[in-house]
Amino acid sequence: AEKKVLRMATTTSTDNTGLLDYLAPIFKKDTGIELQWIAVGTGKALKLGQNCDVDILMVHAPSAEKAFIKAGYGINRREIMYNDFIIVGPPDDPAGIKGMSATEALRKIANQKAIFVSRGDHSGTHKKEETLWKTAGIDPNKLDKEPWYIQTGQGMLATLNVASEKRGYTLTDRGTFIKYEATLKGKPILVILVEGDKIIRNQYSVIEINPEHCPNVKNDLARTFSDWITSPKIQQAIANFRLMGKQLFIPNAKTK
Amino acid sequence: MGYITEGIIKAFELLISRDAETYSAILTTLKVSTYAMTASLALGIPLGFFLGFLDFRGKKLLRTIVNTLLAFPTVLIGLLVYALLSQRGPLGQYGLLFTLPGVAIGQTILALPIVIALTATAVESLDRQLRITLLALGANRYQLLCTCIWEARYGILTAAVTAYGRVLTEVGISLMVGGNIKWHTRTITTAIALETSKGEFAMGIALGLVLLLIAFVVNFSLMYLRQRS
Amino acid sequence: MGYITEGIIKAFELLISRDAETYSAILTTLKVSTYAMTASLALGIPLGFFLGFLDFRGKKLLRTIVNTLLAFPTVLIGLLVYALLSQRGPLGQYGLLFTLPGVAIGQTILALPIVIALTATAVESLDRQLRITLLALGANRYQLLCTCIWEARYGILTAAVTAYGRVLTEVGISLMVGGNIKWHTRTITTAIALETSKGEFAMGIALGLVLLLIAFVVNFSLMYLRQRS
Amino acid sequence: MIPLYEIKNLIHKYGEKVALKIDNLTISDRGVTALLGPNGAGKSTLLRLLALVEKPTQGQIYLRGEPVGPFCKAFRKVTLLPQQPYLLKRSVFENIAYGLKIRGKKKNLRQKVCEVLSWVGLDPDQFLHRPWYALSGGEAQRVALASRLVLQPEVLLLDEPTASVDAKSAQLIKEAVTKAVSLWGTSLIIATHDWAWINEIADRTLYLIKGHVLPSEMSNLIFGPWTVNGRFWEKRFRDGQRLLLEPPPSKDMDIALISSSSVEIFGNPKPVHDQNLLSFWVTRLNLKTKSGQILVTFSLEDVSFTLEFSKEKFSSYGFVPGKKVWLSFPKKASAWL
Amino acid sequence: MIPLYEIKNLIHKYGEKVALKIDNLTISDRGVTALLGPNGAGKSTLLRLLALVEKPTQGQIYLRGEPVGPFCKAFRKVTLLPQQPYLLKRSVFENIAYGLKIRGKKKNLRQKVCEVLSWVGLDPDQFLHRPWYALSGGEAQRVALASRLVLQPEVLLLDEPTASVDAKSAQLIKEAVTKAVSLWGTSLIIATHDWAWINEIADRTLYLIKGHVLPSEMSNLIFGPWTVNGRFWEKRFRDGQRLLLEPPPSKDMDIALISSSSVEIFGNPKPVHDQNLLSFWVTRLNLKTKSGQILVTFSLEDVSFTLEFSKEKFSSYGFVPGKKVWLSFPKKASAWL
Ligand SMILES: Nc1ncnc2c1ncn2[C@@H]1O[C@H](COP(=O)(O)OP(=O)(O)OP(=O)(O)O)[C@@H](O)[C@H]1O
Ligand SMILES: Nc1ncnc2c1ncn2[C@@H]1O[C@H](COP(=O)(O)OP(=O)(O)OP(=O)(O)O)[C@@H](O)[C@H]1O
Ligand SMILES: [Mg+2]
Ligand SMILES: [Mg+2]
Repeated sequence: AEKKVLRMATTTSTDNTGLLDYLAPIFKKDTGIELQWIAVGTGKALKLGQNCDVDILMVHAPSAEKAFIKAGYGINRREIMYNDFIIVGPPDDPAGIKGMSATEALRKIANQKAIFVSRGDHSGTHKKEETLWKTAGIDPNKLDKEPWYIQTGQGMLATLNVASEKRGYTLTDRGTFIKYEATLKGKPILVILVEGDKIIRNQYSVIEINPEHCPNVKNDLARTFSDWITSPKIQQAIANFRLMGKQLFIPNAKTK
Repeated sequence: MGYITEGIIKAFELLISRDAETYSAILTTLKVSTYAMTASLALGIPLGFFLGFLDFRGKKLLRTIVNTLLAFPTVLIGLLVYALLSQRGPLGQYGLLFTLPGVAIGQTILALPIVIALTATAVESLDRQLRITLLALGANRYQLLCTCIWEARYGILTAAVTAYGRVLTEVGISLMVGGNIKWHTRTITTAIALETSKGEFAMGIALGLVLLLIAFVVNFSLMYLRQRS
Repeated sequence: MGYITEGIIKAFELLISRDAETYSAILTTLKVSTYAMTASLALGIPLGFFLGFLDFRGKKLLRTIVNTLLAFPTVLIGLLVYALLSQRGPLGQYGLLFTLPGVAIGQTILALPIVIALTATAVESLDRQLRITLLALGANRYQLLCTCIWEARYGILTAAVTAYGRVLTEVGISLMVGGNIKWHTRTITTAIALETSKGEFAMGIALGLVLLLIAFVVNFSLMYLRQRS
Repeated sequence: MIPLYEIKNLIHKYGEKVALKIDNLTISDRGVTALLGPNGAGKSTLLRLLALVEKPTQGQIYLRGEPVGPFCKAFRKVTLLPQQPYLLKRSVFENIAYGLKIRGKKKNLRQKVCEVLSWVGLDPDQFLHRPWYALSGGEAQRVALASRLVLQPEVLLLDEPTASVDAKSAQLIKEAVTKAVSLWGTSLIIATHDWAWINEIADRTLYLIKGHVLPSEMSNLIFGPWTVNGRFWEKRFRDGQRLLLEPPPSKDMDIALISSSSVEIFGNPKPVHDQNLLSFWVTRLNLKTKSGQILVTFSLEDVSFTLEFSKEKFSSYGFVPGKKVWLSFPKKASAWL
Repeated sequence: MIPLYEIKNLIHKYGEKVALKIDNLTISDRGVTALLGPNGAGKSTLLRLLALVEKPTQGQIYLRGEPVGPFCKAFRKVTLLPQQPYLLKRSVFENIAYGLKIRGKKKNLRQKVCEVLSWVGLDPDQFLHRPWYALSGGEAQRVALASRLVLQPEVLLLDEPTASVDAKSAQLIKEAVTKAVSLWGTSLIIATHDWAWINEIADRTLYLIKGHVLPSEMSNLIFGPWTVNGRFWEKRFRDGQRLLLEPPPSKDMDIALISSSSVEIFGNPKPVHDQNLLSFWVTRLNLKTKSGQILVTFSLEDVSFTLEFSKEKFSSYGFVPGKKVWLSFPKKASAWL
């Protein structure tokens, strides 16, 4: 029998944290389908979907996702889990934002012209950051040439590295930060300063590629995956996933 | 600095413990670079020969273009090949996207200008007497080609080695066209890129050293062959 | 496929509208590649000359090592240079991380093996009579070096052009050491990488074409110079 | 009989410079044709064209009646030994075997190669496996010749084959080449400056100068510089003697040709009306082995006349090197170049 | 007087092969020294060592009493024209000016270059700006010579300078070289196969063979193959004549040297006790311009003896090319190689 292969485009965070390495064997055992994933930026993941080169997407940029579905490229978006964003910075906290809400903290940083490192890559994290600036009453487009506002155009980890070298603040997802802490063997140059604010929740969803738009996609396999990952058993498995002993993702799929 | 020594140790560990992921990436790297080198040498050496050997109008411009293509960014090649091989691209039906042959196509495009430009230079630096001698000895066009290439073999070997280094180390095409799919299209360089983006610098260095080791083995064998001939 | 034509159009738009971001990236690219090429030619041509000209024990092994370094992955170079220049690295105090000179150091390491290997091959393919002739005419060691390099100029030009292509298109070092910081260390290639990861393929292609255009202008000027000499 | 080569309206240019211009020339089959002429006369150029390794800028060459050119059917019948023999970067054996290999004649390769090596006087045991660079100038030249001989060519074109070869090897080359002529009926065309050798082996001589072929009768050349003296051009010698000639038809000609048949020889100065009369020294006597004729060279500073004598006539003159004689010839050159 | 060169215990090897072995040799200052010898004798090797472009494997060379080697102080006084003249990939002007430029002598560059160009018989107007590849074989050789002459060297080493040069140009080169000797007191050492030319200009002759220097007295060589005949080695000629010699002291020697002084000449066969007696032909007569002596070459197939005669002695013999004479010489060679 022909090997059943499901191709997924996903954001780097799900890959980098090891979640997919953890889930893929279970999926194979449960359904006999092999999961192959391409870990790229959210923008590129959506583009791969639009070009019919993958069967399913797992991304975390709700507004872009909605636009994607509206354009007819995807169907059946289902939220599966979230983790949260945090604002990190140098331990001596020069701008004094520790314990503030996210928007307050950003406003303070801008006022103090303390160094803030942005991913600037239109990723889910970057889009979230832009929303936060807007909520804080600051037009993110105007920050572009501010000397204290550094755009790396790279992944989260590279951005964390820049932030630590430049002694700046940055917005990061918790998963990557746990990895970052781990690689520095517990002597992080950056520490968590803002966390737990509801506004900085990072919602992940799966979207099947629209078979009407892409006749060659394996929608049956995609649907199987989508059903599988929202099933209570797998939702529990996600909750059990640990990185460096810490839970990373909180499952929140709505059962049908 | 710590992770450099750590990386060196890890490189040995990976090789000695026959780490499955590493060996899969090594195999993938060897496969895809072999395809790409075979194709680019088969096409590039004759083309380079003609460019270096023949005199024709527009030759200088052609050389300039080939030299320009030495600066063909891998990301651009990756994008173009992706555009061709994508489901919605003209070659989409062959399903080459996210496969090794697909990557090899891109790497061939990358290596080709190097092979052509360096072969042309090697052939140009041949003695002008060679042509006369070969014709005088009765070589036909094909034999002329083969013998000139053989006489320029050291230069062409350098061309091949340079192109090989380029193919072995490129990331842009492998990522874009291959998709860096674990166990399938993950090469050593894309693995390094991944490990680095994960912050696993020691692992990145370890894999980098493995890649250099492969290059050394290949070059050492070539040197040995060259010495024997 | 659509975004290829879109990319071509966009490339013109960027250039004609004098798009500030693009022009900043072009300038950065030119600056950093100029530093890197100057350094690697200044070091690499004499070293390549010695490798190709002199006979000494271990020469073959040394050449093999240089050839191996042609396959030095940019990500690895990036990591090593990062480790050196990082705040916690041995050269941290000079603050070269995320600066253009820092990137140029990495690119010099990348270009050096290419310049050395290709210069050595060019010098090796010089006539054995040349040495005798120059000594007979009374050249001292330094004049011997200069004249041999001049006689091998076409080969060395190819070396430079190949190295330039490599430096111009590399991403790994610029990302890792330069940090791809907008308005500061963002080069065209890192910009392409960014645009691609954003899914802005047309923009990636446009920038790639801009890079090729730069390479073409540089190569065309070189061809013109070569023709005049 | 069909001539070996026929050349019609041939012009060969390097860039704008005309290196060769031959309106009509036939070279007959069999035997040895010698090609003489000063540096830059176009000898090598002509040989390259005859060897079909280059295409003339204009005009056509016929080989045994067939129009020919590079890569044509007849192309492998002809082989050339260029002036600077170039060896392939291989061993001596591979160099000599190359021509046979590309013809697919791989039988008895080793034996054939050894045979021609010994023809040119190189010991196969010592030389067979030498790399190309481990040869002296003359050895390299002989290896290059061997790699031509092994092909048993119908036409063998040699460009200065004895230039850097010692007397002993020149002798061997001569023998090898003579063997080729007699064994395989090879036709030979040789460009050389080695008069003595030419005299021994050539059946006919072509004289090239400034890209033109001279009439085949033996001619003597007088080079400038010239000064104008009334209606004559004058060449003055250091010993005070003067030579007068009517000026050439065109300004850019400056080499006078004096045909041998117009030269008369006297033991004593005997004024001849309207002729040049100059004292020369006998400097060289050469035996033409093929015909038994004797060539005598008379020199006056940079002017040399070479005349041919039968044995009888020669003894009647009693020429001895160092003897002073008087030569007379007309004040009108037989031609100018 | 201090000799120009002194060579002590010199050995030069290529790999394992000894190409040159000279225990002791002095070359005196001023004038022209000729270097003769068959192909592969080591002439070019010796010239390269004397030119200080290579270091001998062993031993020491002294130039005017000073030990010398590559890049030593005296190194620019000496210049060599190699056997295959190599031109830099530049114009003719740049080629000739190169040596002056690297010496920092940039005054009157153009004038100096034009002067030596005309010395070697090349018209500056035509040749000054030619690129290196647009030259015929002989023209390239003459440009290479000019680039040596322009340096006004103290010692000029020439390796086959007239090999591919026509008679007229050989004459010019001879004149140029003579000019150098007389104008600047340049010492000349020339390797060549051109006997006639050597006879005209050489003050002394060194004969090299198989890497050894022969005693300076003129010697004649007899090459093998030899067959054994009783206690003698025999060389048999096609006309039935036989030459017998006592075998050499060592097996690997196969070239016999017969010193000229041991040869006697007879008009008729006159049996001489315990000597070889063979009939030869007179094949060549040459005037030695410097001394007025006459060189006569006697040949029997591949054996040639060259003997020197004064004018008087010569006329008493009445040698004519083609004349048959009988030569006798001992059955013991003066040396073997
Ligand atoms: N590639 C070239 N470009 C321009 N001119 C050339 C080229 N090759 C030869 N010539 C010129 O053409 C003429 C004929 O050259 P050719 O080599 O045929 O002379 P040659 O008779 O063989 O002389 P030599 O006895 O010196 O070898 C010469 O004046 C030479 O300068
Ligand atoms: N690079 C080399 N490697 C090995 N052997 C060499 C090398 N160069 C020359 N030889 C050998 O050394 C010997 C002397 O060579 P050399 O060139 O000095 O001879 P030569 O007297 O100049 O001869 P010719 O008249 O042919 O030029 C020859 O037997 C030659 O084969
Ligand atoms: Mg010639
Ligand atoms: Mg020699």
